[in-house]
Amino acid sequence: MSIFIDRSTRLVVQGITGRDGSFHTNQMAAYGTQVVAGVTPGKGGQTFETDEGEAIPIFNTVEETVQEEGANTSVIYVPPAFAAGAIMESADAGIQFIVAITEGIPVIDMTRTYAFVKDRGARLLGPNCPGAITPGVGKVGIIPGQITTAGPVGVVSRSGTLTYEAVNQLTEAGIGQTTCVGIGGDPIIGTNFIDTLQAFSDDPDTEAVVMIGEIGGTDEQEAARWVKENMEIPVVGFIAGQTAPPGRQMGHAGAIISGSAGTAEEKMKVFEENGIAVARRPVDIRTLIQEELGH
Amino acid sequence: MSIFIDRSTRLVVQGITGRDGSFHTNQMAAYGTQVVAGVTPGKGGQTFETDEGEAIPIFNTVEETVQEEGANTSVIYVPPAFAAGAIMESADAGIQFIVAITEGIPVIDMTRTYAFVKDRGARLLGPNCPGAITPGVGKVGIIPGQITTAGPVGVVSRSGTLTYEAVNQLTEAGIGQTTCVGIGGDPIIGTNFIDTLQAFSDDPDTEAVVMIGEIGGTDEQEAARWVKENMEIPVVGFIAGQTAPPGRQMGHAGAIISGSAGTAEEKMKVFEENGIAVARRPVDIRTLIQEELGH
Amino acid sequence: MDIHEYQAKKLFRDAGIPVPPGEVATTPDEAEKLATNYGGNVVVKAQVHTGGRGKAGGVKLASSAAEAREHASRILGMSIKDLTVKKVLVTPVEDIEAEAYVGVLIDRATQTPMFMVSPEGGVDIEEVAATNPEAIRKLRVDPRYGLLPHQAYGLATFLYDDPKLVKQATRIMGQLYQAFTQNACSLAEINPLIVTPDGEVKAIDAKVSIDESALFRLPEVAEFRDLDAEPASETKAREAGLSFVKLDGNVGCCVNGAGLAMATMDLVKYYGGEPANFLDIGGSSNPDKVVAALEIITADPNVKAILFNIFGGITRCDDVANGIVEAARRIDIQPPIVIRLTGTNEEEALRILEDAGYSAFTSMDEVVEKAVELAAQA
Amino acid sequence: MDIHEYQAKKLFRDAGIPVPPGEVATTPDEAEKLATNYGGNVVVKAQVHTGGRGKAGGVKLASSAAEAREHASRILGMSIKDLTVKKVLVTPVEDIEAEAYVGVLIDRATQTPMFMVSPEGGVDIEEVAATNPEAIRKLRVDPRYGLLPHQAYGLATFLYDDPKLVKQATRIMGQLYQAFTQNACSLAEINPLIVTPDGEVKAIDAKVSIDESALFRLPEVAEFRDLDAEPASETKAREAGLSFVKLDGNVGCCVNGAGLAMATMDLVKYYGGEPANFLDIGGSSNPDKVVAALEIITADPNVKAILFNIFGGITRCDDVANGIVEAARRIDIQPPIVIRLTGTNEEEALRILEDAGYSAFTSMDEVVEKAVELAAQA
Repeated sequence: MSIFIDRSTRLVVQGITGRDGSFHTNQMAAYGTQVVAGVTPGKGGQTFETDEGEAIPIFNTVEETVQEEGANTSVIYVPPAFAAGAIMESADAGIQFIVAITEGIPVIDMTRTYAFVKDRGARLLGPNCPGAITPGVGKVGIIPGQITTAGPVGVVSRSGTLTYEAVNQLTEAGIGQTTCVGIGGDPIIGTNFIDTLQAFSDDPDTEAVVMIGEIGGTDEQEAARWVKENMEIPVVGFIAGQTAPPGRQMGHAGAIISGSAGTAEEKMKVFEENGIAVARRPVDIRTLIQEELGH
Repeated sequence: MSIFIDRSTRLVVQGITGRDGSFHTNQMAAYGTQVVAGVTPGKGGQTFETDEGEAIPIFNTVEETVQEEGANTSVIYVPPAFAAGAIMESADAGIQFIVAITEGIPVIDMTRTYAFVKDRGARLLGPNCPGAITPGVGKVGIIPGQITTAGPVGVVSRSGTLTYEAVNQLTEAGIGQTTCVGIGGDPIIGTNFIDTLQAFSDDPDTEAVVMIGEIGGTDEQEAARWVKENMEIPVVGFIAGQTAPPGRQMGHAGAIISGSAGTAEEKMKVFEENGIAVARRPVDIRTLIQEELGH
Repeated sequence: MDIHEYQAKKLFRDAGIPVPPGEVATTPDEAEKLATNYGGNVVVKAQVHTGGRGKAGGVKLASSAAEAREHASRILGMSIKDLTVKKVLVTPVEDIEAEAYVGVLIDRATQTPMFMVSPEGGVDIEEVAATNPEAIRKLRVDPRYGLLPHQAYGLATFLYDDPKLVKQATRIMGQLYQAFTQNACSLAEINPLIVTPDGEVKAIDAKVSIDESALFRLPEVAEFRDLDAEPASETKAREAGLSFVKLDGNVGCCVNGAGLAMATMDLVKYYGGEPANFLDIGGSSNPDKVVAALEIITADPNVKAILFNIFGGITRCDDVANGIVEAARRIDIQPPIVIRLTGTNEEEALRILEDAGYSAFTSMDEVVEKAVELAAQA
Repeated sequence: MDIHEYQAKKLFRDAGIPVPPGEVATTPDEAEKLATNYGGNVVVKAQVHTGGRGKAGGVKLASSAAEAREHASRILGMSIKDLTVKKVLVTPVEDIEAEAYVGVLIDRATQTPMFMVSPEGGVDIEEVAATNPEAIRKLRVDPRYGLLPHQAYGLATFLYDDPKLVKQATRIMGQLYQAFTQNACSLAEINPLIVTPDGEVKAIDAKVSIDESALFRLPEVAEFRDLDAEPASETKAREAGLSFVKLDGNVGCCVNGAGLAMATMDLVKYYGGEPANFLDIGGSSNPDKVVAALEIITADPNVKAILFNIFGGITRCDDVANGIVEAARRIDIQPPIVIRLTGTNEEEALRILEDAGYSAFTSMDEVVEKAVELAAQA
């Protein structure tokens, strides 16, 4: 089993003919994901041919991909000025799981967009996230497939490459993953830690979870309290940004310590208070997970 | 029994110190309605004294009346420029039944206001309506109490004085009412015919319903179809505006025949097709109800 | 409130919609001058608050300024559906490759603004709806979010295939929605939306109705009201705070409440008469309103009998009675007046009327029958 | 992006918020002239992107133009929290009866804009929150509806009892929310919002941060960026498309991905070193970006060792390797470079580096330990 992505996933790529969209369509298709359609307004009727010679039909609208190809999941690679609109288009068309890779969507736009997605009952992952991968089954987004392997550990993270680092170490240690989820580094995101932890809790195959947070906001703290109350499987945590100065944005729009709130120290403290083992270095994640799994 | 208004109704009057608000607060209180509070921004802390010497506390906000006086119903007499805001204030404060008497609220404002009320799970009656009265129990709005009497007939109408005419005739003929409801003459209203007919259907004491419609829109037609499908008690109908010319607004913002749609002829035809006895003159309403009730 | 095409075009231009130039003339001279400025090839269009101007001969092409002058002199002063043309719009001729229809209105069923678009423009959209409904696409706009980009795009693709046209039309959809909401329209229509031979999408006709209730906050739009375009009686009624619609019958009606007013008119017809008007004196009547109402009704020479039907709720019957007595003192009322009063302060009202020599009925049917009878006798 | 007080005040004025006049001076002469125009009684305020200006001596009252000149000459050029003051705002003194706080920010927990207001203004709101939390009222705004009238009124009544003040403050709440959303602010703050002796409510200090992601559609706001107010290295980084924050350590860091960059800095600290910077070269790196990154890092004389930590996903390791080699050819890099590369095109990258005489690590811990050791030896 897995979360968010399984064999029933039928993916439409919004922005399939763009630079990033076409590159990652190839990657996702090569990994075995069912990429059933692409959308680029004005290019409807054309075809996207993958490196492996697969022909993916292109439509003008997401609605058509739902009707014609049964798409139920979308991934968004369109530029920031159009990405909020693309998310709403997917939600409006009945897409159930929407993954927004695009970085740099204005936060004020996301406040309305997030409300819209909720109104439509869809799940949004991101924006500004690497997406999710269920090893051996499919990937939606940009997480490199070769660093993952199937197994019992769920991974959820606000980061991109730091997630790869952690996942790669798990894989090198022979510990596979059910699903790896990057929830994104923006202040407003569609799926947060608790949503993802809930999904892992409900997944019978996930035996432990790695949660990778960073400075800024209170999501990790709330998630930690939620873990203590609700989760029966062990969680290992890591927080990036101990050396980040307050008031400065560290890359991610959400990675900023406001006043005294959202420091790494505070988050690690709350983790420990709620029974989450804290890794001091990325390499310690793997050791702690090995301990939790009794390897 | 009754609909919308019963002995648990605790009413707050928005705009209690205005000309209409103060006049009708007196009327409603004299009728026996529990008027527990008034709202006039800036006059919080003052008291409204009724003609009969009852002291009604005034607050700045509806929220305070809910907290301090347990208000659960509101009636709005504020000027049109502020009335949409007053409706949203009530809904936001947790008021369950909101009656907007005010005429002349811009329709485009009502589109958002109606969505807000729905989001908050409240019921709005009106705007531009005379309100509702449960004879002998309480009244919210401006329907004259002396023309009503308790009994088995529900009355629902888009009109004001035409409703009084019909109710008065029923009362004169010795036929009492469970509740009389004026849903209002605007194009966008919070409670329509079907909503009210549903409530009458669910009320064990209502044995027949009078439905008074007018030109414009398709509410009566949809209601008629709904009646045929869903209602077990008899419905008598009347439509005003057989002599209205197309394209001209007849007083009510909603009373306008657009193109060939919304004529009185069309509505009466659909009434008859769906088993609703149609009164040609107001005076026939009473005769038809008498027949239906087997008097 | 209906506004003229040239006024609607101003609102559209302000919203950014591409609308060709055009100016209004009230004389043939002015029309000729404008046509000269536009190079002679112009359209002269009657500015009246009704559709069907073309069929009525109110829209004419001219290929020279002199011809424009001729058209203007024929159109100015002509009568279209009882409305006298006082202004013409002079606008350069556009070459047309395709005509579409785009409209926004308030959909009463879903309580939201609704787009209707059709690639079959330049004709009556109700006809398209009746004969070829698949040629119309409807879209309800959630007022909490407004018109979303993919919705605007979806509408545009229903009109055009060429991505360049789609792009222009997508932008126009958004601009039209803005114009609709900001100006509190009950209807905003572009018919036709054209494509020119060089691939430009433009609005060449515009029809807009404004929600009167919002005029208090739209002072510039409120100034669009054209008093020439409505009967003087309706202007006077509006200024007195009355709802009034002039009709062609001979029984003048003065009622409180719109529903009761319509029911009263219907009853006039039921008893074989014809109402001369719809008139609602409104809720909180005062004697002055009644005086104004009587002035308006008696100004219509067709009126042979005047019928009052008052159900007092907020309206106090004694106010109405005082108004009638006051009006009789101030103006010379020729037609007979019959009065039905019931409800709030009914006894006081009957006393006032009796003192002034009027008798009053308490049943609606009685008073209407009487009024019809009196009008027939006159 | 932080903007200056005088710029924030412009946005507030544009939204209709009452803000007293004020102009910016860059020299004591200009300040004196402005003070003369304002009648001598003025405040001279340092324009820097930080709080605590008052405590640092950056805000001074003057009772004459000459005194204003003196203050300006002392404030201009002073350093507040490492930022050099290049501009002062000169604004007339306002008499103050009461000071309140009004702010809007994005609440991450509810994903909505949130108001925070307090009748205790003119002080640090975080202090009020810590010492007297009941003095703060928070209100989340549903972005689908915006700030509703009763919500604005509710906030205003939390600040004032007098209905006249409440009325003004209610309007200001709405205007502030407009300014917040239209300018895509992440923070918009009036502190203090004052009441004057004659009962006027005015904003006399303004603090605004803009969401950088929205600058593409806010050209006028984008021009507010003050390059003088940030280190030259950060300007250069931004222009090269890099995320860069200068710090005080001696280990230069060049990483792909913000989370990994932070984790790398933390690991530098873990092994006893101090990072000289945060630097994320972003997802789709190209060799030019790497060159720019190395130029920025090597411009910092504190840097004693340079550490690359690249986990190739979208980022191709060979692009990074080529960038390093290219940079070494173009610029004189003194500090030793240690490199960790893994992921996409790793083998190709290692070959390129080897050819150029570099050796590379594959473990993050190894490379960080090595960099810390080299920096300590330098």
